[in-house]
Amino acid sequence: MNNPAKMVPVPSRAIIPERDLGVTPILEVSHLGINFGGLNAVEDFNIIVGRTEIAGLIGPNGAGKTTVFNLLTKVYQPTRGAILLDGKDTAGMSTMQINQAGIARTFQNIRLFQALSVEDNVKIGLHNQFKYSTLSGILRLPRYWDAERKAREQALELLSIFNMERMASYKAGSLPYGAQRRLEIVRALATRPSLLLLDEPAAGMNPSETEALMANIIKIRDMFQIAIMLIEHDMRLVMGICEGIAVLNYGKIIAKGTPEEIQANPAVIEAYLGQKKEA
Amino acid sequence: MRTTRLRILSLILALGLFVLAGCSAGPTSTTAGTTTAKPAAAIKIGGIGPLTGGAAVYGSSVANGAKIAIEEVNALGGLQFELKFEDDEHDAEKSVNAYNSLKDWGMQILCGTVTTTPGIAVTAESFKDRIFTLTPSASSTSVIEGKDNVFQMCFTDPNQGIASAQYIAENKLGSKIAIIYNNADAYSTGIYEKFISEAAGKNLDVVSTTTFTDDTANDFNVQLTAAKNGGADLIFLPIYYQPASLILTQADAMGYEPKFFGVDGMDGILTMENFNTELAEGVMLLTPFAADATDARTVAFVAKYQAAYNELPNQFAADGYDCIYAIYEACKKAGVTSDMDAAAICDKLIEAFTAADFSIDGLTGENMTWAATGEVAKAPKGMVIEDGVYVGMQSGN
Amino acid sequence: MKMTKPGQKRLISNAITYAIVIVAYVLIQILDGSGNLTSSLRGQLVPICAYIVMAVSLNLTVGVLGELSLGHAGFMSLGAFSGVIVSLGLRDTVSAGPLRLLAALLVGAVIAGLFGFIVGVPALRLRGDYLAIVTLAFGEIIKNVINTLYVGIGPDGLRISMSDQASLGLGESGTVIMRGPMGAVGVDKLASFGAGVILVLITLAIVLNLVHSRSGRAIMAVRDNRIAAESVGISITRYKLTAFIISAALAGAAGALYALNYSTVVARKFDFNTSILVLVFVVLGGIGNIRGSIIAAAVLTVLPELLRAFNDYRMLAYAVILILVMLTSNNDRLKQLRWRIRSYFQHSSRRQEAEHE
Amino acid sequence: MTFLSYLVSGLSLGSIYAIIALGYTMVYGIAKMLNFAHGDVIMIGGYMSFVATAHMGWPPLASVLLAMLVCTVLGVLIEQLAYKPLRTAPSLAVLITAIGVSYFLQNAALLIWSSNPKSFTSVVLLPSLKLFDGQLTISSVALVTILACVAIIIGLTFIISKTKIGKAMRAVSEDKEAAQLMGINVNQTISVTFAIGSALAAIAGVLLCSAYPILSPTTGAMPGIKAFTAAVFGGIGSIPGAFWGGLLLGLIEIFGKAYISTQLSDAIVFSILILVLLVRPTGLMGRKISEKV
Repeated sequence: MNNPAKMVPVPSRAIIPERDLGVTPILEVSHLGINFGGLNAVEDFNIIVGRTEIAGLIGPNGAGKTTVFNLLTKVYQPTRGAILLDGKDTAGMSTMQINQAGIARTFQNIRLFQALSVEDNVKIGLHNQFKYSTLSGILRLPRYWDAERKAREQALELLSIFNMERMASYKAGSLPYGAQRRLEIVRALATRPSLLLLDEPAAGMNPSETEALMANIIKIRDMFQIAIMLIEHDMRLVMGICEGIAVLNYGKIIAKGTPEEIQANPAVIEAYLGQKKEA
Repeated sequence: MRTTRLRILSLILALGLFVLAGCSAGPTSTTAGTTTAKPAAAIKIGGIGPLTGGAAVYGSSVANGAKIAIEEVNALGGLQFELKFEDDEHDAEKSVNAYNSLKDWGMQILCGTVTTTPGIAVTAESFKDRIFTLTPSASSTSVIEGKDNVFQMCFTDPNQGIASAQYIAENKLGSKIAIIYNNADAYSTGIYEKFISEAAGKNLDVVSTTTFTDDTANDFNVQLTAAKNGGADLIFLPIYYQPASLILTQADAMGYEPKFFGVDGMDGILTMENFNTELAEGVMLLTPFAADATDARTVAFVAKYQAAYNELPNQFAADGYDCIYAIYEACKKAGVTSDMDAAAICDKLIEAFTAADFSIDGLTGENMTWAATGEVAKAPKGMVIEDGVYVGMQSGN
Repeated sequence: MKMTKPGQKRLISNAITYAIVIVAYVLIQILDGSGNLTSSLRGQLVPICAYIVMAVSLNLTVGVLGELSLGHAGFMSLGAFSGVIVSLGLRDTVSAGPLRLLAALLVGAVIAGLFGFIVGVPALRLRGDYLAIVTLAFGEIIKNVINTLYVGIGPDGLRISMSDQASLGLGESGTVIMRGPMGAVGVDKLASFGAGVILVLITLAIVLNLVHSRSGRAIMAVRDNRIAAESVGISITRYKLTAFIISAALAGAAGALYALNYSTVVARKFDFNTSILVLVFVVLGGIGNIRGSIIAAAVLTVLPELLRAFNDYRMLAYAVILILVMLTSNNDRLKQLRWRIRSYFQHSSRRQEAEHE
Repeated sequence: MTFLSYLVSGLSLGSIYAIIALGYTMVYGIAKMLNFAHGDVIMIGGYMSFVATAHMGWPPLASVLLAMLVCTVLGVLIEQLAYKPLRTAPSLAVLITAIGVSYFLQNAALLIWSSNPKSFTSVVLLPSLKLFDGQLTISSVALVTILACVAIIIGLTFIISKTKIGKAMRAVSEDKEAAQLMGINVNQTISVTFAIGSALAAIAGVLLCSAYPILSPTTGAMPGIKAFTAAVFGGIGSIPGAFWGGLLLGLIEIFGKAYISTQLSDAIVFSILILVLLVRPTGLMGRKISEKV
């Protein structure tokens, strides 16, 4: 937000930050669509996200934003279209394989492992980072001790991004709402994604918490050099940190551009105002 | 929440132990119903059988029959007996538990178990502990096999199978035979196996063999239709009387009227409360006991049993009754006294039971004698149901 | 104020669990040695161990994986009968009892584990009560099939028939091991309390180590939130199967231990009621609470024996106790009261902690 | 001809399963609990009818009414004493309590009526129906059972879809809290459901004992498990599901015995059940559970 990135146009009428030029974009989505029993929930969705871009996906309620995330992570299998992750086609992959391929996400309705501790939640995120077999775990072979020690160190380090290492032993379900959202981000980060999808990360946070979150999202991008795509209703956050923004309404993209462009776009204003009228 | 639950559990355990301690601390554990206590110097007889669960009827009958015998014996004023009858739910584990708890009580002679599978498990223990065991109704040979101190009051299953086949063949009761047996029941399967091999030797034509289990003992249409389509004129039912009563009812509803031939498990069908005895008209069975027999011993027993329990006794009750008398006679003969330990009593009773001149006249047979294997020798009575009562069948030999 | 690390807390908690088992073992040995152990209790020691293993292993499915199983006794049955076959099959070649017991336990575990895999496959597609009914069905199928099985050992190895004993064609030299509904007869009593305690400790080690390892966390992740687990790259298939197989294998070992404690074992023993009995242990001990399973299994196995004093009212009393325990431990008002008392005592320490934050 | 006779047997057995399964499924739909004591309520129903006809000399129909009355009261009583306090408890806790109630009823019956089995006099006194020159005999009990089952399913469907209490039941089954906010008395609705379910259990008990006239304290156990299976088979919570599940289970059981093996009849029934569930993971009529992400 301090020095906005220079956005440059790329094929398919998309833009990415100039610094990400020259390398394969992390995400290239073309003609993505799904219908639920005849209803086109998402239609002809196209987007390109640069390797270190912070992208925003906005739109009124029910526009299909979360459905896009579910399609990207294969919670739903798309009816049409292609998703290229780091230039590779993801057709036929499962949610689990998508994560291993590099996409991690948080959920609009928080999905933590409520009964487990904060530390264990992060360690579960580290599942594919520090591997050892079930047998080594049961027999407590040296591999177990080694991996567990590393996992713990890594977990605490990740938690420290949000200053949460002190809460490591708390039960995830007992955390306040904001902390639960932050923990979900840490858990997603633990899977070492190259693309992080955040579904309404600021929901339920107060202005000062949101402020801190914005700083942290940028910090995460800089630290891990990853792309972040977020769904958010808080326009201050979206306009403050997103470099490219796509606006979705009725399952279709109605506008794409930099924050400035989006703010000036009449179609966007109408979509939001129209929605306000309905409400 | 969890911890509270555990605390409650521990509390129950503590309470239970307290109750237990309280009971065993008493001079004689005269705890209600199942213990028939007598003043000191009584020989302690333990009984084991199912008093709860699906097989409860057999255990309760044995316990009731045995109690009547104990009262009679004690009233004679000679040897005194004390009976404690424990529940085993027709389960080997619970049966061994019951056996051990009887051992703690000071059991000197075991009258049990009522059913076969628990019997095999318990006799393995009583053989090791040298406690004399007379089982009223655990009829498998495995119960007595290789155990010199275990004796049976009932026929063994193989014997019943062989005797049934012989009886049917010799009396030419049927030319085409169908069999319906319980393939989840050791007793039923045991009889069936011997019957079928004996039947082959006797040139009996078995036209259909169908089974059921305790879980499917409701609809017998399929089994009966198979028998009917095979042209069977006699159906052999080596099963207990409860499913047999269903088979008779359903055959009647089908309008199918073959002869039915049962084994001792069939006994009880006439005395089942509310049973329409017309359905059992003409049913034949080999049984050692009939509740409406007219001999003085049976009449007296039935009267006492009815007075005490408001039910007619079945074969199991008679077995329980006879067991106590057999033990009584053997104790008298061998000079067993209540101050002997179980092992000493065991040796004496084995000797008495296998002695050439030892024989018992009981409800379930005259002149019953025992082989060293533990098997009883008595003549099965062929009975046929006529006008709702057993009538002795004319034997061909 | 120094916070206890979660690892430390866990270590202490696990140590207490092991200690309970070991102390109980030592205590009983002392009682036995001094002649104060009743025959009744002595006779129940091995089944108690078997039921503890059953309860702990079922807790892995119900508590850790979060799937209801109504057919756990089916695995016990498989372990029991394969264990018996192995122990009798080795009678002539291996003379050492403990060795045969070990072989029986291992084979019982492997066979049951194999079937755990088979049952686990439908479990991947089904959830909740639908999975529960599949496990129930599995238990009933096992019972039904074993009731029709005749197995014998002849000079040329194992023979199996589904019609009758005669069709095994064993002749004089062979021994019949399983006789349909009569089950296995003439089983050698190889099981002992010591062996049982060792099996309990091994089971505890397996389950506790599993729970606190990468795979265990993955299993719990699947339980708590299937979609989130997938989203962090966890294979639902793999970890559901892992839990099912380990749970089944332990139940198989418990079955072998149980069977080798009696001279006979029948398929009917391992029916729906036994599955339910073990489930009662798990629920009463606390779902997911391993130590609770141990205590509940022990107490509830001994309880019906203690209730023998009630004679005819024994099982009625058992039922009433069961209902009352469930009602009191889940009573909202009691829970609130407890919570208030606890929070009253913890109030001061909480405040201190808060000040440090 | 034999096929037809098996068909009738299967339908009759299936109808009994269906009536019991309806009780399971209704209670499950509303209270989200598996009432494992349901099978034992059936047994109590059987005993009540038996006591009324054999001991008190009542006419069969009056005995059925008595059985229904007693079972209804019993069902509501069980619900109030044992299940209601656990409304907020985990579902497994309620399951175990239900099992406790089941043990209790069985053992109470054992103490009251002894373990000696009773022979039940069928409440249907009509003669068997003979068709095709006596080649096919259909027992009147089988016919009455099938007809009763059909009548019950029609009646229940009517109650659920048309009456006020039916609407309340549907609302509670969808969302307890929302129903409460809409002014529906949830507790009362659950009680009514238990009452209806238990009355059905009484009818099932009388029909079961009429068709297979033997009565002991464990009479209800196995039909209870089978009917529970049928309810899940059809899709637990679904009323038409319980109906079809029950019928199919009865048919599979009889046809399995007739054309495959009597020895393995249970294994056959349960294997088919597993196969069907693999193809339809939520039963024949069950609603697909989809999670909102």
